[in-house]
Amino acid sequence: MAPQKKAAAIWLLLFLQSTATVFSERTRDKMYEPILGASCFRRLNGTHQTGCSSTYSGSVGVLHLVNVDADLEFLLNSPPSPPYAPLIRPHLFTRANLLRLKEAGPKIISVVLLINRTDKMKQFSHELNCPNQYSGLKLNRSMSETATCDASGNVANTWNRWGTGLLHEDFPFPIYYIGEDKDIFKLEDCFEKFNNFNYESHALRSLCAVEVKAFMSAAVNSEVCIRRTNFINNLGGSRYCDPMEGRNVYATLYPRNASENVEVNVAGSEKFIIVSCRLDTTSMFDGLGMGAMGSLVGLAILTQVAHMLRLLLPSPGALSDRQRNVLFVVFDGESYDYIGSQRFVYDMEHLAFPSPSTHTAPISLENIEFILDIGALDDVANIKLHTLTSTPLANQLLQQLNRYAKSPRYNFTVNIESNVGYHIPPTSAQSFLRYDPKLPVLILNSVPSNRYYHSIYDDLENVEFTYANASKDYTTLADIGDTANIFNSSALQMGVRNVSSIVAMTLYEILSGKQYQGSLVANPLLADEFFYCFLQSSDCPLFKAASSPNSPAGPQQPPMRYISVQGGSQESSGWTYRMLGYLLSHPQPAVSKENCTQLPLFFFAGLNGTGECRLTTQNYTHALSPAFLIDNYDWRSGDYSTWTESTWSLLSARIFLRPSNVHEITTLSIGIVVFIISFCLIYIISSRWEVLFEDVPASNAA
Amino acid sequence: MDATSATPPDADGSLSGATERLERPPKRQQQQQQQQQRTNYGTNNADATDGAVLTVPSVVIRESGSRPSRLNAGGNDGGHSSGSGPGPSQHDIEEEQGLKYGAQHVIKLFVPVSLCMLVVVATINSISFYNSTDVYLLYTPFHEQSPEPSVKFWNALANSLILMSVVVVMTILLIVLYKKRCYRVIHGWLILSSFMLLFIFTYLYLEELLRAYNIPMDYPTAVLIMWNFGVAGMMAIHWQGPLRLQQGYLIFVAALMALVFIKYLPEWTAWAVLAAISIWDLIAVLSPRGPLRILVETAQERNEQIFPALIYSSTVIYTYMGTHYTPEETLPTATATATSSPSFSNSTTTTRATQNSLASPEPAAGPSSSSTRPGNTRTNQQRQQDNPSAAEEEAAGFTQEWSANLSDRVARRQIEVQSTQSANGRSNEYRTVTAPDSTQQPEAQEERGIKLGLGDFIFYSVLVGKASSYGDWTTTIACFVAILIGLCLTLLLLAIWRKALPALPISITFGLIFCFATSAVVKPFMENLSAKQVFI
Amino acid sequence: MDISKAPNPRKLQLCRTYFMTGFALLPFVWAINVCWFCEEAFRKPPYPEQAQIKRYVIYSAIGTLVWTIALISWIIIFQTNRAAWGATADYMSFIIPLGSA
Amino acid sequence: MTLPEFFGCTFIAFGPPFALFVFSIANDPVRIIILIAAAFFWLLSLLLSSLLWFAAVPLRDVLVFGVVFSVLFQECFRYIIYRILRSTEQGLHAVAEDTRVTENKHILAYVSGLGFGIISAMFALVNVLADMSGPGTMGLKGGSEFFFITSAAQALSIVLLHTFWSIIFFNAFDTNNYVHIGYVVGTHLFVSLLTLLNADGYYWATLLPNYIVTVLTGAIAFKVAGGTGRSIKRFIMCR
Repeated sequence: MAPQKKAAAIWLLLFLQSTATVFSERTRDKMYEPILGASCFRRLNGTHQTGCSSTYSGSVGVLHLVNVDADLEFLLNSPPSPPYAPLIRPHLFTRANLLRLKEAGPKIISVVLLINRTDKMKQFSHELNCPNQYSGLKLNRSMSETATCDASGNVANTWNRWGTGLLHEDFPFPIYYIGEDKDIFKLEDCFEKFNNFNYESHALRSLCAVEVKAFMSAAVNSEVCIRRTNFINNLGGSRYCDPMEGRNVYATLYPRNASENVEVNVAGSEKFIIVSCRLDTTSMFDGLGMGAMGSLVGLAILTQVAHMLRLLLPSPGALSDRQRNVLFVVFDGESYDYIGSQRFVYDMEHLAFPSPSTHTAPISLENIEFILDIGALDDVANIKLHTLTSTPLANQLLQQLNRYAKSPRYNFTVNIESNVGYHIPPTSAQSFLRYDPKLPVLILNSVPSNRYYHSIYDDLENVEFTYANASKDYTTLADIGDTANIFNSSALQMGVRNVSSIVAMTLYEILSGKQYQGSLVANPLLADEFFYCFLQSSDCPLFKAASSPNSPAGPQQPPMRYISVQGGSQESSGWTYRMLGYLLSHPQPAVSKENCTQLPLFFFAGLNGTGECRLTTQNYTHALSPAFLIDNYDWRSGDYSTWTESTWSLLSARIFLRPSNVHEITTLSIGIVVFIISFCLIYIISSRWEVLFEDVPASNAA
Repeated sequence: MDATSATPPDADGSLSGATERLERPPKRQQQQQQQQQRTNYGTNNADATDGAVLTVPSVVIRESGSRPSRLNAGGNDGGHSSGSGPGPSQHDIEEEQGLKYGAQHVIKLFVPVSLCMLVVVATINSISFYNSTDVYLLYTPFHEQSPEPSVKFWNALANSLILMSVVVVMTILLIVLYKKRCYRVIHGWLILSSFMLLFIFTYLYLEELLRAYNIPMDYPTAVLIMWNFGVAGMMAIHWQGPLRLQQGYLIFVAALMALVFIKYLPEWTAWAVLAAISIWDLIAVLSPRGPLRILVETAQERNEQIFPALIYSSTVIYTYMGTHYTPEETLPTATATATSSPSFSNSTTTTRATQNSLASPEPAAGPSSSSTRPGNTRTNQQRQQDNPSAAEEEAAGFTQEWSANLSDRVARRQIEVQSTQSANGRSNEYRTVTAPDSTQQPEAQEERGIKLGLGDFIFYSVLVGKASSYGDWTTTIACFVAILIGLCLTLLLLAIWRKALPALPISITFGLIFCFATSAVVKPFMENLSAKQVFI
Repeated sequence: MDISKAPNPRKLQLCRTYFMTGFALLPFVWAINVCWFCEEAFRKPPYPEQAQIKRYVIYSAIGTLVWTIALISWIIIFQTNRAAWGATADYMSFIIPLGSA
Repeated sequence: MTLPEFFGCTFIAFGPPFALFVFSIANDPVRIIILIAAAFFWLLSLLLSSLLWFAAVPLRDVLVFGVVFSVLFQECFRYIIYRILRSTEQGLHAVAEDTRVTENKHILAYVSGLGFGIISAMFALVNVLADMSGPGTMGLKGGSEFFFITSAAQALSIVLLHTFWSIIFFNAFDTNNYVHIGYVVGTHLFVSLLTLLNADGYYWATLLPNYIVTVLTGAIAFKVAGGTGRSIKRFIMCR
């Protein structure tokens, strides 16, 4: 027994160690080379499908590097062996070119590859000239487009003058973005080696081709795909598309007192100042796009305002009116027809905000004192205060803002002007105004100067952010001069500091009824940490401090800020939730860690990682468009956002040599010929084999 | 011809001449034609005669060789068929005959087995649905989620133990029912199980097939197809239909079952179950107190003809004979034998009828009265030979759901061949039957059909399918060859021992060995070679 | 079973049963009937039941043909108009294709 | 999808063997069984050789080692088959449908050889074929686009060679003709080692000699099996 066992054990060991070492290469590994990148995918709204999809089995095209427009002409006019897959640089990725490729059709152009060669790139935005063109404020119900932006008129007056609107086009071919240099080299090298010579003989050669698999399940529009998804027509039902949904994050400056019978009484006398901004961004390609300038600056400012107010007004006691409170709301899915804010307004309208589970009285629109919406602050030095009509409130606010902005004491070099009228920016406020144009809504927005709005290039270069990594306490307010040595005055952090200080001071004045005299301003270090977390790595001090101790560190990538769908990564809303919670919460030294388990009490890691229990006020609301709640909603009405995202099985790309037809045909014909000949020959032989092997007995005489 | 093997054929040759003159000539010509169609080297005369002479004696060898032995056998041990030796010489001859039937029937089984495996492998490689286990059976509570191989191992072991215990329980239940003669229940379950396979699993299969190729289809069409397919299948399997159709349906059903196993059994559990099943098969069939053995013996005591439901057999002879002699009586017989029929519920009587129908021809048929008595014993023996399969069929009765299906597959897994005696019995009657015999010679071979339980089909296919699900074709081919060889050996043993044998152990053992060896050792070697285009 | 061995009345009975069964929306059974009894009906030397068998076989053949034509035309109609019919087509569908209208 | 390539290569490699199978094997059960048995024995030999290759970890990348030993193993198993078949000849004689199987011993040799050839060609080619059915062809990272067709041609030559070898081999042992035995083993080694050049893309340097060897071996096998120039003449004259 024993020796046998031993032998068996030895064999087993040998197998294990050697199977580990054995490297066996299938032929296909020599044929194919995977290419990493991000794919464009399909989104649908109530009437259209946008984005792109490959064919069911994957689209194959011959690589062709497009350096100048002439190359494109060549592909479109005289393709030697279509279909082709043009490698396009960003500066050629224009609406005109793409539409021409689209017209050429999948027979000529089967794949489009966008390579990350940003030299010569001046602007790159695929959003419409008028973002959320069909869901904004409308003068009267009849017109379908928003009154706040004129897409047909002068592009210079639109909110995204560089936008190509490609994000809202439907392409018959997949578009694949290759960011990594080594992958781009692979492609270019393959192109040079196999394709880029003797174009006449393309049809006769094996050419370097790319196969992109990005097949999208959904089609036509949200109505159809939602219907098909909900209709169980066989055993294994299949999902075609999912509605875009995320989570709005809100937090109050002061904890609201819990009231039991929430369903009956509206929060009668409570008055809320809503400070809002948007959480999400979007881009054409899956998992890319940070929306640094487009939406992150606003979020940074809101965060700092909240934090500063929390420090300046620690308790309601300091207020002129104790019933007042500030509600900070961060809306998700605003890039897609204001999903978050539409739902927020819808909930308020139906007294469903906050959700009964919070045991706090519902807030109706009557409780709102005014709404200060922080839009896209592309230029943090020149800000406009937008209002529909000039109201005393607006004037007063403007004057207060300007007082602090202009005050030599702080020398914030910020210029705030009023802008009254229908030309208001595409921000969350439009949802409120759309519900009731008379709502007291003020929008802080700057003249649009973002050339990369809603694109993969709206990143930290776009906002010229460099992480100072001062590793000092960022949770306190800073004195005016404090951080001058760390940041130069033009740095993003300083700009954010200025604006948020101004807003915070103004709100302080409004809330407390007395001017702000202190020398403390918002802390640019907080902005520094904030941007580092949201633009470079989730594994950052601020997020660490805002999460519970010894919770796993975030990934090295920045959080994805595309709204995505249910079950998608909602990390941005999650981080925002914790961060707001941390920055707005009140420490509870009395409470021990054990009792500090369920909300509103939360045990944060805190600045130095040694946990502390804090009383938090933040919460989520569901950011799912009401269109998906209302039964038999008219998808074409355009009342609410109807955006859905198609499902897909995999997104992948690989390059290989595509054999020429000639090669294939010759191989096949040779095979067939061999087959037939052998058949005939062997038939003849086997039918008359006795003749052939006549003297059989002789041979096996032995 | 060399001297050693010369003598017996000569002796037969003379005999054969006689018999030939009696009624062979038409058949012989027809035999020639067949040879011309089949083999292309039958043209010139020498060969033709050769072939014909060779075929006819091959009938007659049995006559001369085994009739006395049969008599003895009939006398000595009331037909306990286990080759109880008359003279050694005769024994040898019998063995040769056994081998001879083997040689033909091995192929008769290779084709369907290969077809079944082909269906499964093709499905596995084209429809990813059957490739991924996400839903689990009730009987495999451990899902092998943990990465730890040791944990997986224990999970697999536990799962397979549970499954096996279910199987055992069902089989014992089956014995009880069978002893209690609850044929109605048994048959009800039998119909139900095949109904499930033919409708529900086929529905699933169709759905996944269409989905895999993204082909739209409307419900009217789908329902019509399902309805037609299912009903035709029920008719062919449980009632009467063309033999080919029935066989095709049986193969398809087996393939479906195998696919279901592959789909719903966790990775390691599948392998464990394969091993366990083959061991269980060994025990159940061979051990003296093994349940299947008990079934067989009860069946023999009752002397019953039992229907081969859902068993793959190439034989239609009972039907033929029954119908030929006593049509009205043998309607049940026919159904009861060639295909399992509802009318089996009144089993005993019908089987009696069968007996009459089988025995009655003898006096009329036999060239000599001496052949009649043997004839009777023969038929009995033959019936006893059939019983194993019969018993297994009863097992089929139990299938309602998963376990049931499993159990009956397991219970039905057994090979069974008519002994030479019964074969001769038939060949004897043959002589008297002047049936329009365009297909008689093949028939003559088909009748002493080897029966292979669908369970064998299923588990062979599970093995090959599992192997192919790793995307390496060499492994698949290795498993395929190994299983076929195992089947060959089993049939060889069958021909030698003349007793019901379990078909799984050898094949599955070979299959498992080759599967793992190939995927672990041979695959890297071959891939290194074929990557460098080195041929060995 | 092997039909060529069955006695003639039995053949006739089988053939009739198959033919009758075919009326339960079972063209496939008719097709089987045709293939199965074709030989009996046309190639065999005549016997009394053959006439009827022949009739049944022919009728079954016609039935199969009609069914085939009907089914094919319906499939063509459905596939071509599926997109146009919208919701109705979806509710009629056993498999709705991915990624297309 | 280069299905054309796939089918082309499949036809090239497995067309002739398939024809052989259809016309000379398929209608005799005994031959089919022998064929599969031979395939099984080839598998055993492969298993042994790969075990050796596997166990000799340092020599893994030295393919020559593996090749040589696998060739030797194959020949050993060829011999084992020979012994088995010869010893079971009586049984076979009784079993056989038409006694030609046993009358003409070359049929046994031929069948088992074909079994060897088919299985080895399958093992060499089947995964390549499977990979071939994708959209691409060889040549992205080295390797010419003739990879597949040459592989198929090689496989075909291997099938034929194995068949011929077996005929020669069996007869050589019947007649104690050691030259022939040596020839078989030698050519087998030669061919297998020659294919090592394929890795560097010397396709013609390997294919041409291989086919020359194939034809040569075929001629020898033909002679051994009792064919003569006269018989060929008569064959062609169709008399």
